[in-house]
Amino acid sequence: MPNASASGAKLEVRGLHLWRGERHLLRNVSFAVEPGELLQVAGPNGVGKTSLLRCAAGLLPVESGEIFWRHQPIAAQRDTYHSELAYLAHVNALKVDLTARENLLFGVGIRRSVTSEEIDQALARVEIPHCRDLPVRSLSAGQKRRVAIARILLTRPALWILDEPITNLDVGGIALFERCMATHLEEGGMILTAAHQSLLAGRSGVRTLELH
Amino acid sequence: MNLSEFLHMGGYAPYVWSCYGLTAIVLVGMEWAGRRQLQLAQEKARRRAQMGAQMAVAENPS
Amino acid sequence: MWLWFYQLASPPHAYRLLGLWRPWLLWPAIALMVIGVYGGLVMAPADYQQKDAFRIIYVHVPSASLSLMVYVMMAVAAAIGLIWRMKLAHAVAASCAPLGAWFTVLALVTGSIWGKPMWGTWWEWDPRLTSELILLFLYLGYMALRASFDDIQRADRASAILAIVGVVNVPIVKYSVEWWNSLHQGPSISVTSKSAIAGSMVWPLLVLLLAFVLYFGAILCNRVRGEILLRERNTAWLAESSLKS
Amino acid sequence: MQPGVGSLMGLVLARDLRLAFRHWDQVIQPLVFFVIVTTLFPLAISPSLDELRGIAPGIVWVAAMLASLLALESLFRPDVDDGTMEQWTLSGQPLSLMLLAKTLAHWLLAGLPLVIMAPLVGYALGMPESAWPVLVGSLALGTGCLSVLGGIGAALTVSVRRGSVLLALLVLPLEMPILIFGARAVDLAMHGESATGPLNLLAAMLLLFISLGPVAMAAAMRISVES
Repeated sequence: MPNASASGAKLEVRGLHLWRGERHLLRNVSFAVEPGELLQVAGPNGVGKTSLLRCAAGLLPVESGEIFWRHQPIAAQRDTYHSELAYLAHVNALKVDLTARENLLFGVGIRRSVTSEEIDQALARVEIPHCRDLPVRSLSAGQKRRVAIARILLTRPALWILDEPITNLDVGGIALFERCMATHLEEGGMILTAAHQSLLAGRSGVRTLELH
Repeated sequence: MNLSEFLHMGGYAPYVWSCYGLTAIVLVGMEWAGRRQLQLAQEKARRRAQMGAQMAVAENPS
Repeated sequence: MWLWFYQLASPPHAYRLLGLWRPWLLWPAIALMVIGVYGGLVMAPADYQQKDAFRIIYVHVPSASLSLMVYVMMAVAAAIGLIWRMKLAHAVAASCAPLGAWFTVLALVTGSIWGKPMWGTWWEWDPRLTSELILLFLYLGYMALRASFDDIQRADRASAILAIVGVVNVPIVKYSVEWWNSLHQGPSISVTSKSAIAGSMVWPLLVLLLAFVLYFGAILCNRVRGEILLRERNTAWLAESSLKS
Repeated sequence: MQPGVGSLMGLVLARDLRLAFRHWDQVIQPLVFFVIVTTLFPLAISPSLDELRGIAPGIVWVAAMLASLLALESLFRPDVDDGTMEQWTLSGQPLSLMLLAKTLAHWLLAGLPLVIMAPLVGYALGMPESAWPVLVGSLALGTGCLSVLGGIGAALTVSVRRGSVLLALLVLPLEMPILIFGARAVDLAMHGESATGPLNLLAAMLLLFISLGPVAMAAAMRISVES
């Protein structure tokens, strides 16, 4: 149960500007994500969706503008902010030489102690229990994406920042992931995502931010 | 201390004058390079400012 | 004091200030240089051992001291830039590197030219020359790392870390080279045993050292102004500010 | 309930050792490189042990430095390329300690084998057995320093194209004092003199680098992981 509903968990970005070389990539971007809300960043390729997400996650330093978590700038509380956040990038961040179980054991273990049963449950929930002891190298792209999603489920963070989360997922995978996102929102979690297809369309608390 | 003795430097003329000559060259070179680098930066900055101005006009021509 | 510190951080203000200070550094530096060179070449008596060859000290020692001073200044500016996120400090660190490298090259070449009459060879693994050579490698490494990043902000922060790690290692390098050299042939006669120099020999050295520092300051003003412009997004203020160098 | 510092570093160490044992061939490459480099010198200089004996410490130490430099390539690059390092920087855990544990694992795999192999190589270069303890001691401390200093360089250059040449340019000048003290210690031991001086200095430098190095490594890694 993510402790998002605790004291005013909220992600807020105000007046974010970012340049890439000479190009003024992000111009005065502002938004807020409250518990139970999903904000989808939309826009053509190269408009800066990934950069916006990386700034929100505190990976990319911001030249001007502020980012607040629980009403405090993230720069002042980087580690506590990161411990309540999970970031899913284009790459799955898995070691291909380790098995799915080992990847989850080490990947989640550095953030919170996790037992083998929890790993099995998570793998079952993303419908790839049979991949438990297979080296990730032998898994398909969709299966690797599911292991990455299992890692997010296991760390149980309050805020999910997902960059193109459903790439390589088949129809069943997309439906499954939308169910996971829905339960996360119901439990008071927050999601900031960048994707081309609209996710959880029509659900309450789902908003879109158009970048141009 | 006439000129030729001075230039002779007690027999070490080549060493002394090559050092002083080299130092002069490097010091003047530093000044010239610094000045040129500033001019290049100024031109680049001015061009960027004009480009910015044009884009601003293009975006809200009111 | 803090107002001044923050005022300096605003680029147009810093840009203008550096432009104003520059003449006050450049002309005194040139005047002192003329006096120092005259003192060193004409007024100072010849050294009883090295005769006139010792006059090379008046250019070798200032550039050697500058090469080290500039590296330390670069590391301090880098640390300030990293800790307080001040672009101006990173601009100063970026401007210091090439100047410091040139002073190191100057110290190395004048040192080895000086070695020929004194030691009979162009290159001698003398502790001072060896640590000067390693210092040059540190400068080249710093500039190479800075050049390998496209984004200026990342280049600033990455090279700042290297400058800080480097400055921590400079005393270690100096001590280990001294220790390494002293084992082989005993403590060699120091090239500039200050105590042995008569008064009239010392003042030109101090004058030239000050001249070099001021001259370095003058060139630094120009380079930092250039670096400020490279880091500034909106340089509209550049148009109306008077563009005299 | 976040894992404590000890279990965090233990996890990182266990992961890296497990990964390494799955690729045993890659682990012994620095060791093979070390032996090959030391065999170059007799071919280049002369087969007679008397001539080689004089420069044996230098040969072993330069070869160890180059081998550790070569091994640095595999320290951070795989993790940065597959995105694992990005997850570490976002874990909310002290990155400097995780990178220190990773450097320790790297030392166990690339540094320790050199230390164990060194007496054999020294013997082949005419080094007397009496110098072996100091050789092993100085290399143990020295390769530790080389790993940490090299780790800082690797963290700075991991995201740079053609970073490996730059890495050598950054790291070798900083490692020269280690070479001076290390080779000197073995040289003194070969002449029967006590080498405690340089060995203590090497130990002091190791402590300095282990305490300050990881902070610089973490700061450098956060910059490299940005883009």
